[in-house]
Amino acid sequence: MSLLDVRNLRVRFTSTQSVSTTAVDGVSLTVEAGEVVALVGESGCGKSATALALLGLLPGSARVEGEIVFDGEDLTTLNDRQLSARRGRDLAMVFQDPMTSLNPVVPIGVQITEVLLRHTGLSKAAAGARAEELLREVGIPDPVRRLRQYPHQLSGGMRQRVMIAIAIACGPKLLIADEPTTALDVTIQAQVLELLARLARDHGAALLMITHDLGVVAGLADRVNVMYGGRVVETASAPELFRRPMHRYTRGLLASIPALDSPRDVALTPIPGSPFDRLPWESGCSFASRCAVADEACMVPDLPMTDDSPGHRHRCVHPGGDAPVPVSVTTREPQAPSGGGSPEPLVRISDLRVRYPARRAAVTNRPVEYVRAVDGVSLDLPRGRTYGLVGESGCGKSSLGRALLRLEPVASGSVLFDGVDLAGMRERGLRPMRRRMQMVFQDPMASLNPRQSVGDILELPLRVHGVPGGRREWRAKVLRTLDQVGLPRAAEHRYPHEFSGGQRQRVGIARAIILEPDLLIADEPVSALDVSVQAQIVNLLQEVKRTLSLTTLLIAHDLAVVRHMSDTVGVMYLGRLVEEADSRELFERPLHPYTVSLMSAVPLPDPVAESRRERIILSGDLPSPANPPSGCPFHTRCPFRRETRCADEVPQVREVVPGHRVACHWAEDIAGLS
Amino acid sequence: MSPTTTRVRRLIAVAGATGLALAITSCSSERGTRQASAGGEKTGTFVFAAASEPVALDPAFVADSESTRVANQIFEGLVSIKPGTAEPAPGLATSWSQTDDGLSYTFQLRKDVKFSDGTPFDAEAVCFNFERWYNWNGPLQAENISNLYQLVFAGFKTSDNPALTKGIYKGCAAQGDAVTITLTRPYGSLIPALAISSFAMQSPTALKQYKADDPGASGDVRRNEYSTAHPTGTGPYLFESWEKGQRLTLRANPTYWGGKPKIDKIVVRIIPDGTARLQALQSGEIDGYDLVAPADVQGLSGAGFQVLPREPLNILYLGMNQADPLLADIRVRKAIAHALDKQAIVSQTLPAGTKPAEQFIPPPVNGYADSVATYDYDPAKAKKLLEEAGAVGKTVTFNYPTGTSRPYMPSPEDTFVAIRTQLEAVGLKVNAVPEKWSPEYLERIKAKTDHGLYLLGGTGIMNSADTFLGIFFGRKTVEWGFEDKKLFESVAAARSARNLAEQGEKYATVSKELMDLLPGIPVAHPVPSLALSPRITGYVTSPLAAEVWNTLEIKG
Amino acid sequence: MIAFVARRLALVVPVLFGLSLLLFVWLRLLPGDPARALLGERATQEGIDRVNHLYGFDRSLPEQFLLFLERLARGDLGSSIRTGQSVVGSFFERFPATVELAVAGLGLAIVVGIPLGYFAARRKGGPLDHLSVGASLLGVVVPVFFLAYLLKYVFAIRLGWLPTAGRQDVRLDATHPTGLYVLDGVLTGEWDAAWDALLHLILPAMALGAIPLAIIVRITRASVLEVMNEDFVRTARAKGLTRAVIRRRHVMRNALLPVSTTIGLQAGALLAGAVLTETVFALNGVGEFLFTAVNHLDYPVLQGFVLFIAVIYAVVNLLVDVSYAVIDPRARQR
Amino acid sequence: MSAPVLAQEAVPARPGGTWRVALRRLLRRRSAIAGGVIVLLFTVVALAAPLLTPYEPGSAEWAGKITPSSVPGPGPGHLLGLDSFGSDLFTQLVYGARQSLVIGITATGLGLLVGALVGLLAGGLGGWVDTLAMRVTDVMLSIPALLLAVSVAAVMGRSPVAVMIAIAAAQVPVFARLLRGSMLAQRGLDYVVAARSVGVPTSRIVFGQMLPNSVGPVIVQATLVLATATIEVAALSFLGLGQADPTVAEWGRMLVKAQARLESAPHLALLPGACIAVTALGFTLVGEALREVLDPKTTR
Repeated sequence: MSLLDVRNLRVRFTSTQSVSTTAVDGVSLTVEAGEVVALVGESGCGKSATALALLGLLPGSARVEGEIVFDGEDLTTLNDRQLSARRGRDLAMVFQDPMTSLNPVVPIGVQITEVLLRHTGLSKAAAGARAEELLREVGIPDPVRRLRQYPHQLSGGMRQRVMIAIAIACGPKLLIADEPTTALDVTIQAQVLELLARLARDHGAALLMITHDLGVVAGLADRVNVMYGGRVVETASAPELFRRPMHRYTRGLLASIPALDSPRDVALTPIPGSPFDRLPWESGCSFASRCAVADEACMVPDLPMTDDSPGHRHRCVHPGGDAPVPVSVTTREPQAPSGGGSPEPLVRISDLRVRYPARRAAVTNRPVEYVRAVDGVSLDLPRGRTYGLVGESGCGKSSLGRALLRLEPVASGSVLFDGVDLAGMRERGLRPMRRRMQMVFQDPMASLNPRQSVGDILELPLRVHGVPGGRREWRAKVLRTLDQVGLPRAAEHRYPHEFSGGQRQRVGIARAIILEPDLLIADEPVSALDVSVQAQIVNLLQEVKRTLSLTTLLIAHDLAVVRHMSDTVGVMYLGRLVEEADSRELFERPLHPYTVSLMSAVPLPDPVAESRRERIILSGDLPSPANPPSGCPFHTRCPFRRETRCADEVPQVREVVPGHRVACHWAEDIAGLS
Repeated sequence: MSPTTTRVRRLIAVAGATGLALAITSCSSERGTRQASAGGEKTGTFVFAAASEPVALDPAFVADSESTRVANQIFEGLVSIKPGTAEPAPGLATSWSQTDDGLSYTFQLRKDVKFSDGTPFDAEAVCFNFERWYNWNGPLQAENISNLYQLVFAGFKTSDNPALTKGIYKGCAAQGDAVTITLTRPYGSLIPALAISSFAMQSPTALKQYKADDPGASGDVRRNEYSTAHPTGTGPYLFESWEKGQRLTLRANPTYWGGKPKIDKIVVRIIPDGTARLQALQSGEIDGYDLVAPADVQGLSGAGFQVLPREPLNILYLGMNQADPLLADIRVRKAIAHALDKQAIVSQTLPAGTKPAEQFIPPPVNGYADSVATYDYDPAKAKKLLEEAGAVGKTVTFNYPTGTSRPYMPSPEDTFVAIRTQLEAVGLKVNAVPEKWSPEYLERIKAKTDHGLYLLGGTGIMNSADTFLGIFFGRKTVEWGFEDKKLFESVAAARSARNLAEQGEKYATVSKELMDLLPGIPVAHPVPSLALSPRITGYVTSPLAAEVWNTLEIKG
Repeated sequence: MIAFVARRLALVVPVLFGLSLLLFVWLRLLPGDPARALLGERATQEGIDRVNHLYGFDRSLPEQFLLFLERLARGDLGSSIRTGQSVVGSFFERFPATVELAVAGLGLAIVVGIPLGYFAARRKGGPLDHLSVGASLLGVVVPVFFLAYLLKYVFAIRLGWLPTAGRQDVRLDATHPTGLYVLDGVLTGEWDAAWDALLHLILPAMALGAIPLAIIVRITRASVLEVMNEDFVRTARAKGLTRAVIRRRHVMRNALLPVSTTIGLQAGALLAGAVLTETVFALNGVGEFLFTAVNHLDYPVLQGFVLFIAVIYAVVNLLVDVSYAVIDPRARQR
Repeated sequence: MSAPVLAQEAVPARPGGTWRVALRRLLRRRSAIAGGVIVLLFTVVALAAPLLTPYEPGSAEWAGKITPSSVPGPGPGHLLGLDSFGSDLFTQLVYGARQSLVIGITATGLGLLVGALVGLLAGGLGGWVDTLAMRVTDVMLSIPALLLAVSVAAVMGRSPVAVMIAIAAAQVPVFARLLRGSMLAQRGLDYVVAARSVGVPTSRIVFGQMLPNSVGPVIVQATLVLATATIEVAALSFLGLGQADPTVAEWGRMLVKAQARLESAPHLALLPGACIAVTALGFTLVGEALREVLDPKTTR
């Protein structure tokens, strides 16, 4: 008997208007004792609703049908009191966002001990001691002090460790982790994933891992369930699934994501359309509307699961079989330096510094302390090329991008744009320059004025810059640009909230290119989008860049995306540029210890590769940019740290190999090492 | 459990227990001894609601009705008021005589009277009081401090203000059981004036001991220690305590020369809101209050409460400012007089029992004329007069106060509406200018010339036409907007008549003249009334509102 | 924490200075002559001039302001034109009545409002919810003084259950060491006096508490609804905690944060409401005194009392901020 | 250039800007409908007052039927009887709607105008303008709103204009703060940054972009102030401030005046009291519903 056996689970939400939406539509899955099972899918596919249904945590408006047999007992037949006796003891859950999942006004010690006091017979003192032990187990230093602290005094990674400590406190049989690392930086994600897997193993608990990230799954799971549209569409052991994906959705997903080890010079194969915000699959395959090979046969109601091989089942009428996952045949044109062969870069940034007030005086309200967001960065953006800037949150990459456009005040340094220094310019003088440099933002919803129609949004730049031709010409230009970014012309009269995320980002790109600028800054252009949509936007950006011969600064935390799109890559850490090289060179031969660990932390969507490689897991958290460490900013976490120099001498950026600049005292040694 | 929540829970538990204990003890104490004694006290306590706090307890400095009411219980003057009337009667002086020239008054003093601090009441004490008033100087000569003294005696021994150096007081001579007061010139109203509580006799010992004329820490003589905590007189009640803003308590004077009052204790409680006073009486929380609103009279008496009317010693008039060219025309003034249906105004807006007025003084007052020119309600005549004056359809300004209630004018807004309707009926247009009573309205009428018709009046503080005609028409004022030297001289002559009879005659002439001049129209003498709980008996109202509560009894 | 309080206090001072300046200019703009208001209908011009001189109204405005500031620094706010009492003295004489009323009104609003708001949120859409939402709407739309009259009419006049006016039956010879009558009764062991004072407080507290009650119900309800949707409440449920613990530790402790801010803001409305309520119930508090002062253009009293009320308002909000910081560790750092 | 997309996504067929969406959401709320009906009814009554009653307001034509202790109740010719001045009560109530509407709208409009201007300058310009504006509003907010209104009304004397200005003045800091806060919140949003990056001049960003997105809370507040104004007029009347002419048909005054006859003619107080409450309720319901509809938390 399986530890958990979910049979034909259905979750429906009813609202007051008597319209009900089905979030989970007949999910069946099993988890064996001690097994690590993954549930993979994009947002809205029903994976979280499934997890919450297991624990009976859905809101009152939800109707749950089907059976959830856990440890021989159907949980759906229990009332809330009976269920609550099992929650936290037999089944425990780790949620996505550790910031919001911990009570901000209760010390974490209480939040840990309360679950112990509830489910174990421990005394208060014993529970306290156990909590201390648990914190130590999840790798939180100085647990006695931490127990008295509040969530906001802990870093994101620590908070998630606390959540894990709470989950494992009573030794549950099943641990459910719902996107446990999505809110974390990649180096922290690696730490937490490793911890989860180890603890589950140590405690003999089964782990149900819910995620959208196939990479996370590949290294961790024994078995994978892929969900789409409220159903499990494919289930197989992890190696089998990545080797022989059968369902067209699984295959599409794998094809659409760039990976650190995938070929670079090919376009991605996107899945068209966007994931449902409503579920229109009364009959047939839920993926049919986005599937290239869908036909009438896919429209059969209640498509059954098909056994492909033992343990590998799917729900596809046209399974992919053993054929390799298709990749597009369009190879990208070779990267020739464009821009008329001028050796002069379009943008030359020298010793740029950006700072924000961190603390203000009480009465005068004047800043007395600053965060050094960008702390003396120099770099060039060669004409017609894409410069990728990577780093974890808070490293200053976005500030650099915005300062370049003078959207943030520049504290010192210069930004030469085509020979003109933007840093000291007044806003009035800057305005004509703005026409030549544009930006694509991370959150497409926030970056579009909700009260303007798409037509107005796109027309505004033309109007502001007095582009000749008048309204008629402008409108024609707007329509042409809509074509260019792959939006229907009817979009002109629509408002931002009427579009899906991917479409909004197309509008954002349209706004950025309508003035035909020279420079495009794309700040995390795909990170807010669903996995299956990301590829569309990545391709669109590549396309646009090529047609308009744009110089691009791509700012992203996703190494795979940066690698895929960039010609040159810079790595930032705590406001400084630590490494810069040609993309191929950098990813093949990283020289800075930070880059090395960053790359090693990225999970690969390939269980074989994942199991083979050696990972460097960074210890500790990102230091505060308001109070950076002395010497090399990375020395507190560096696996290659040495006693001398690191802590007291700031390493300068220097060219170690031609075209490869690094800010590390020991770069040569590391080059030898790797 | 966190320490905070534990603490909170304990707190709640303690609070709950306290509440419970409180409820239990209060229930049980109802049968306890304290309640019984309180119950006993209840029958011996008379609770009266005042509309505002007394300004001061030293009667020499105050004229407001709430202060006076309390002072009347603590103090007595040489002259008192015959209960139920406005007539002067023997008080601390058993009898008095005056010389023919009206310059010397001799008072025979009551024997064996002591102030409540034990100081004997004698001729020296009387002279001490008179000399005290006469010797006031500096800030004590401010109009708001020694208002009534200035009105009656007209001046001090010394003053920076030349107008205040010509007083009528000359001297006081003690002769055993008698005292003689001499004046510099005759003043016809001296005897009724001495019944005013401002001229009540106070203990010289206490006055000295508590520095009654010293401004003290508050900088205001009305708030000094004597005036707030040690008022000492010969009256039937003794001052006990005053919790500012809340209540003032008096105790029966066991050694009162007229016998110990039947009620042990008096509590004066402050309830400014009229409706709240009414309701407090209805629910039995108080035993009485003054100035019942006309609208409440019927309801109260219907419910068994006593509503005691006072004989009105007041006048409500419609003034007509002759600075307004329209009103300067006597025909227009007469037309307006004929347009007024006083009886209707009375029945619509004034308390039951109110009589329409024909003169500027109320009938009981010395100086009321036998017959004067009258202007009957006659709209046709009014229209004719207006036509003659060419004033038909003209607009007349009508000023009236809002948000106030005076004893002579309980609801000016209602009165205004009633008069306006009548004026419009005869073809005048009315431009209504309502203003807040104080200070806007008073300023408009008293200090500015741009008013037209207006509502005003006055209440007598003594049985003398002085407080009506003397004040209203003694000199030129912007209020009336006319100058009539002959009239002013007649008033001055009446004022300084040698005795009451002579004064009465002279004022009667003035009153007659006035009704021919018609500077305004006397409208009514509204009846102020007082409401009492049915359990109170023996209350005798006074036209001067100068009731002394030693006659009261509490039933059951 | 001390630094936090100090910082907050430092922000209050300029506001109070600005306020005194504003008040000063403002009140001097008032039409009418306070001397006339004082001397009444039979005042003479000489008398008025003398009073004006006495109170310094005949000096230039800047001079008057400097004089005012100088006295303010000595804690002297002048004295009432009407009664001659010192403003500070009369404020503190009447303050206990207002404190008692405000505490009772707000206490009632809190004690009834928070549970009502909580249960309304828990049974969202149920009859209790509709009832409390409806009642809270009514509480806001009925003028305070009208409500006061209605309450008095029904409970004191028609039903006769409660006294109509005042703070205590004056026939009871209670002693008042603190001026807070209920507390006095408890302290001195005069239980009947305490009970009587409590009875006198009920109706005024209901009238005054109606608006804060309505607002507290609404904010609590909204806040509980919001907190119940928070991830950490889901976490608490996922831990299998009992309902009581979830409610107390996870829902209420967070939901009370916006409620406590609201309570602080209500303190102002409460003081303004006291002007109306105290008048109707003859409570002889600060509000009633202010009401009289408005009607008599008693400058020093108006000025002083409004200043005092602003100070109290500021202090209450400071206390709320401090209590906020006690509940919410995040606020301590700001 | 040909679209690189394989399949065009259908654009959802739900046209309309955010305002129209908000309106649609509003109309789905029962409380909003109820409030709307009240407000509409109230407006119609106010506008059509002369058609609803044959009498003039405040005429006191039947003063002869009044005595200090009794007023005639409902009867032929007088639907609700007479008031204490001898005017037709129904007429007074109907014309009272006019007064309330005029005072409410003017006061709110005035407060909104001045407050929004201050808020706009503070939020749009920032710097010392902002600091100054906020210090002044700090001072104003340190006095409870009603007291502020009382002080202003006392300065202005007794007239309807004074009441309007008093109520408006008490709301100025509220409106200013709201708009400023809302503008500041917008200032950090990406779409504003986007507009700057495109090169839109500051004034155009403030007026064309930030302002339209910031007015939501201000509109909600304005609706609620319409309710507050109705009540505050009554409170000011109670305190002896405000409209001085006692016969003018104004609910607050009628209510205050009728307190004196609460015993003998309670309907004189209850009817205007109910009118005030119901009108305030109407505006409050609409305002609350608007708040929920325009709240970004519920919009997304």
